[in-house]
Amino acid sequence: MNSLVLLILIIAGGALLSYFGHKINKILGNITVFAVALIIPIYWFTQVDFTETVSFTVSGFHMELGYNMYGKLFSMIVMILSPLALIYAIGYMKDQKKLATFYFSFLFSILGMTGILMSRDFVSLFIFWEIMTWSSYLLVIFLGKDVQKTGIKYMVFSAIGAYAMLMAIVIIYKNTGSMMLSDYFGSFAGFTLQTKLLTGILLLLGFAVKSAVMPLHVWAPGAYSNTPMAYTSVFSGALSKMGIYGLGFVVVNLFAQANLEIVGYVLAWMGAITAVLATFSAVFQHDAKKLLAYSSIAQLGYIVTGIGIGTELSIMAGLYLAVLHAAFKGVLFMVVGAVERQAGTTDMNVVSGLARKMPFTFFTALIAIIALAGIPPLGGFVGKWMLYESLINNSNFLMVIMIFLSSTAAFLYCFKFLFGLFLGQQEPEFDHVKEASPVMIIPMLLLSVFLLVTGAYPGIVFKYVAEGMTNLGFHDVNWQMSVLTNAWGDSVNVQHVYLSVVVVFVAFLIFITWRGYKHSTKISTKDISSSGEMIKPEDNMTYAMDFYKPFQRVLQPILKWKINKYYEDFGKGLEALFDFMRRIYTGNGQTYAVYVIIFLAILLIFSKSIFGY
Amino acid sequence: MEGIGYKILGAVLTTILAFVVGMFYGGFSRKIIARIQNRVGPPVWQNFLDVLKLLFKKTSVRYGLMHHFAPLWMITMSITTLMFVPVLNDGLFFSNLNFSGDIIFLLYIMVFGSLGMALGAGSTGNPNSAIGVSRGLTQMVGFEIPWVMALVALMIQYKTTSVTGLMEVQSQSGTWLMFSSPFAFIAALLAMPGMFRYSPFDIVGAPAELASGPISEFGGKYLSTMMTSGSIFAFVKLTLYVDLFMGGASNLIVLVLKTFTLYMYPVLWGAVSARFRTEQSVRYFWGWPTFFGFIALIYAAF
Amino acid sequence: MVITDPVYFIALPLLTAFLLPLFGKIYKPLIGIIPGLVFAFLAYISFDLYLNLVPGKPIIIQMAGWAPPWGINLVFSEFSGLIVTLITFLAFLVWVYSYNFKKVGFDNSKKYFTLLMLMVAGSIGVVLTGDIFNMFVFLEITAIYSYGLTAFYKGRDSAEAAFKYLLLGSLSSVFILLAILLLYKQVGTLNMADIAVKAQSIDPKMKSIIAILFFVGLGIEAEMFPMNGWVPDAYSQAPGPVAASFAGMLAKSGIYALIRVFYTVLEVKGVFDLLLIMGLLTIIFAEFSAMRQKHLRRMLAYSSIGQMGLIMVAFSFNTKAGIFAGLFLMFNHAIIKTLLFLSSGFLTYSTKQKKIRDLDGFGKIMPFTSLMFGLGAFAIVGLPPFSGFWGKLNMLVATADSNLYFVIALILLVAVVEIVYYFKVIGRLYFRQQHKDVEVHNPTWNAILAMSILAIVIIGVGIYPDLITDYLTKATNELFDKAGYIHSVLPNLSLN
Amino acid sequence: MQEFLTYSIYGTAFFLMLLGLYAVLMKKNLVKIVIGLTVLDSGLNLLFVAVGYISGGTAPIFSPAVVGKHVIMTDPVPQALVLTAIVIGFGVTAVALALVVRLYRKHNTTNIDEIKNLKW
Repeated sequence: MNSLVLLILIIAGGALLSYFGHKINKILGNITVFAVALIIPIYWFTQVDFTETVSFTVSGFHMELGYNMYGKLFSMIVMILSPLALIYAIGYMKDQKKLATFYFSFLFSILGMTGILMSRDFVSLFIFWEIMTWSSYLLVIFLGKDVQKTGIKYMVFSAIGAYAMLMAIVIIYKNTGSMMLSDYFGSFAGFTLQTKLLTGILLLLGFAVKSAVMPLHVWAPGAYSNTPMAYTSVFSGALSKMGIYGLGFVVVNLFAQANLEIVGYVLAWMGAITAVLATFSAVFQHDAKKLLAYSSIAQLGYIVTGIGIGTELSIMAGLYLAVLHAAFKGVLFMVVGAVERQAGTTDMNVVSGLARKMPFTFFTALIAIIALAGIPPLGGFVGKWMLYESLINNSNFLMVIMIFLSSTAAFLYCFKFLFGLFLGQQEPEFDHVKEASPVMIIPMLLLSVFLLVTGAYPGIVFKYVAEGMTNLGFHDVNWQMSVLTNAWGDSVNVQHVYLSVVVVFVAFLIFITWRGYKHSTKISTKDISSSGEMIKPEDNMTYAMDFYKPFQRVLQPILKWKINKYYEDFGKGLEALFDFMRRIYTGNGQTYAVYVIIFLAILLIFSKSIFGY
Repeated sequence: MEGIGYKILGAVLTTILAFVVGMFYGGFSRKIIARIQNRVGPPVWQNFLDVLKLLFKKTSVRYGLMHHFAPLWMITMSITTLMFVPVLNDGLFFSNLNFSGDIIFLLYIMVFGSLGMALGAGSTGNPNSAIGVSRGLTQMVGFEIPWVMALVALMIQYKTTSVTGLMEVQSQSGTWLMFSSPFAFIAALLAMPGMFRYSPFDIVGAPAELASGPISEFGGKYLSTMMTSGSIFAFVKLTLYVDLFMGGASNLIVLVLKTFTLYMYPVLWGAVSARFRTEQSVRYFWGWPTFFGFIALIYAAF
Repeated sequence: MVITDPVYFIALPLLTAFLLPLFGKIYKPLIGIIPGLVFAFLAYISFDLYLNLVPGKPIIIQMAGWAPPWGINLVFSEFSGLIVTLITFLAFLVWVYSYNFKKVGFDNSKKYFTLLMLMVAGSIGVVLTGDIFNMFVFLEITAIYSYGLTAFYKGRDSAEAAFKYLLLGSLSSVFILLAILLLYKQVGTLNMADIAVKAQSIDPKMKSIIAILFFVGLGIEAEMFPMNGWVPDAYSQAPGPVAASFAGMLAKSGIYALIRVFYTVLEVKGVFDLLLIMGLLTIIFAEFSAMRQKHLRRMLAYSSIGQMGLIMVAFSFNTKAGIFAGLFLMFNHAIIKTLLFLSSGFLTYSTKQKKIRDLDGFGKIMPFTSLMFGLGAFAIVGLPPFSGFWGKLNMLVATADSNLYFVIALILLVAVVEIVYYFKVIGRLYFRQQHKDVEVHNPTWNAILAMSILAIVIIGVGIYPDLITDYLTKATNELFDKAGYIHSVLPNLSLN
Repeated sequence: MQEFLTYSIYGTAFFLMLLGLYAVLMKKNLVKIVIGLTVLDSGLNLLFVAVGYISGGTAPIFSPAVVGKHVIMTDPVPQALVLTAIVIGFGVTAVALALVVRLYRKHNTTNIDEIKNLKW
């Protein structure tokens, strides 16, 4: 049997098995989920033949499944992150109900993503896209928080995106007579400008919704923060990348080939604006989940910018960041989940000082945050560097400044995240908090190790990125294991950086620990220099509320402008319109009869213009 | 090529040089400010004494691993940055690793230490530290913008992103970049006091009301390491400015002269100005300095 | 061949319907069993006939021995046969569902089954007949029994709904009759094929008036805007399975009549443009009204109107692709709406006010019914891998084929609205805290069976749509081939 | 004379239809609306018969009196149709009146404007 079909069947079967397993009994269900989480990636890495294709004709549409290297790159994200998140979920969701639905939807969204990445035609792409959408919708509203608002918002935006894509698909089908992606790419140059723009931009719209580009991002904060965190790490880490995947081939394979780089350029600008505004929003969140949600949007903004610019280095940066973002955002959402589970809240105004209670969680969070902030020597820096260099090489100086503003401001929320949850004074009400269970810690640690390794050897990611880029038309992508080079020949050797940092760090670690650490006593966080004031243990002296008030004052004019509100007003306006429109059904039977007669009269009067006589 | 031992020796020597020069600059600044304020002031080697005294004091308390690591992060950052900044023009002896990094890298590595210190400060549970950190990071967002604009302008104008590349440009044309790209220089110069956190941008430490802010819970070896790191970092920043805008230096004496001249600018400005509130300083940085940064960018791009 | 004669489709239910009270006198449970046997038999013969149908050779039955164009004839072709098969299949499922309805407080099954069988007979008659007046008669039969079924429950506002329906239905019958009268005056025949042949000679002015009268009259039956005021009331007040059969049979026979008249009988230029516009208006008004409904059934009813509008739009392209898409949509609508109405019957049965608001957390207390409703909702909004998706895809492809890009955009925008209101219900069913003191009425085993069959069809067609596409293609060809229809009904006619 | 008769029948039919329509659309009383419907039906039936009538024709019955002779007959089909239509109209009227009775019991009024429990 074809290995691709088998893969789909394995995931679907896994979903059903987990569903029924959990219907029967929790332990059986968890064992099933664990087994499925192991089998899927093992099968993918060892058995799947990436050269294989399978095609069939359904309802007159020719459909074909088969990997290309570009899809394989994204599949790797899915296949590594999702099983880890599944394993994490076993610990995280232990006390939840309706687990059968949870794992069923979870695995179906994996199925959707897997399918998208191996689709070679639009019909199967769309089918899997929609499967992914509804399964993730079920997870967004899973906890029952804010169902009507967040859930509907997510679904509406997803639907708008998906339907834009569907519209593009049928127009493409009309113009090419084929549903194959390759036929579309091949005949794109022959289209009229109007068709080019119409199909391309509609496709872009569809993908942009999932990657939360600025005016279409409003679903993301709520959806990311209301979903069970075990899934959010996949949601933000892998599912949003499906949008990036699509944007990549539309911008590069279509518009750049057809000398319409302007579209990519506009997209890049939207990405940059997204990055800046989302970062500003993230800085002022006091719920760690919301903070990460906005941060995800901002990070996706970088990636979109990288893809949009469309040079070799920038696409490499975008794809590399996509991989890295999956890793560090995966960890961070898991961290928040662990905190939520152990401490009961993720409100950074309330919780504080958990670092002493949850050291492993804190360690992984620290690694992930350093990667997210793009600080050397961890892997995040590599992506940032390539992005900046590609922008500078292209002389997109305004965009550089915007990205830079965004990533500098990102330090603010990065620190706030760590400080809010893990540092500050340790309060008595959180004394009971314990470290999360190993099932949750191990996936986080594994991903952190990946982040540490990419700091010195980003080449392990470059290898797959470069492979993937062959499908975008960049054949001899120049990459080295640990030396980054830009278009002007300037380079950074990250291995040297790593070396320098480690050597100095270790040297001074010995220096400072020697005859110091052992003799000093570890004291409580309540024991601080307070200029003579006595601090009682129950006094919470942590400075958390309005952490960046001064910055907020500076940004007042920008923050006033809330796009969400416009959408909500628009929605309310529409609802009022609908309410008005349905008043034509007055409830009076006679009125309906009058409608009929009026309609008849109108038709008779205008029969000449309708029927010609 | 020289052996690895030679490299290590160079690195150690560079570090010692940076430490000594930075310490003396600190001493001089204290002395100068004191004279301006009509005080006698401490001797110029006072900083050495402080560091040594602290070094031999017994560290008695710690708040946990993050607290322990914070000074390490700072010094790691300072020295690593130093390794990647060319100290002298021909750069045979003090070259260290400066061909392995470029300006974007330097911008980022410079933040590394601040984050480390911020985390260390946060882990103490002292509200003053947290307040200081929050102010410091906010202010950083302020001054980074004109500073980055200036650097991006240089990079775009001369089509190179490495410090050595820019230095080569200067040595070939014989003109310092502060004259050939004046707007970038102005923007960078206006952003500079923020980087040094001298008055009017000293609200981060604010010794009077925040008990020195982030470092208020550090003592003994920790504080001595932090001070060392601060001196080295001051030297690194000055050297970077000199490398970028003033043609670098061909020998140590020229280097000291140039850096000291440059150093006097934030010190003297600080001596005569009152403190800005955080949002005021951010607004200041996003005002004129950013405006000059823009002009520099436009100048560079067209 | 004797046993599988299409005459049974009409004769058998009519006969048994009137005999049902007698059966009841003999042995009470027979009232429940006999209709089931009849429907099962009809479903069997329709499947049998349809599967053995020779392409291009429809089965034509001459009533009372008069050959067309003089006598009344029944035409079981690929198109009408498909609809009949669908109707009998659904009728059987509705019976399965409502067989045991009594157990949850549904008395008077005698009346119910009598009316239901007569309505089914009428719907089948509309589809099968080849005579335009006969079609009118069957439409009226269907309508009268639908009034009765609408007014079935005494406690609710069902009489009001039925009266509105009756008012509009009577107007519809007047217009159709007037149109038939004028047509007869012009061509002197009532046989559809014969009219089709002779219609070319009609004065175009008169022809357009006839077309308008047909359009309005049949438009009321086919739930066209602005003449569909009766629909939400009737659907929401009728018993659950009746609403299901309205959506599955009544609306289907209405749209069938509309299509047959304008595709085969009367060829009028411009009517398809009108149909397109009215179809779009129907969709827009219906879906927008559905958005703000508080009652589940009314919401479903409006959604049903919207689907009918979509079907009208599909047929208005007058292309093969359009017809194919329209048929697919008809199939989907019949299957999925039936499932939705059937499941909503039990959902609302447990609530007092029948409001959507009352359904919070029902996913937990009525897991199967909620699951079925959710599945139906997923399918009707066109999410893969359910059958609704393929209908929508084919529909859009057909639209693009006709170069109507703005129609695509409009349909998709309205589909977003559709998603919103369906998903609001799903959100309430599954992810809300349930209200206290809810009286749960779990579905009986036969209802579960009926819904499961529908669900299996939905998923089966969704995963492998080629299960039905062959038949739909055949039906498309039949409908599109007007000359073929005329030729097979009037074999002796020389077309010149 | 003959033409006048024909036209007067047509005229009466249309008048009846319009009258019925007026009642259906304008009268508020349910019973009057039902009466309007029947009047409308009657007008239509009359029209039907009038259309089928051929001036000077005899009744379309094959009796010994007409067999084999050249006799003009009126068209039998409309008459058959009218019979059917009348039956249907009767049925509908019966149902309508039954509904009116139920509505009156429930709402205590026969004013259609006041029977609007189901709307929007």
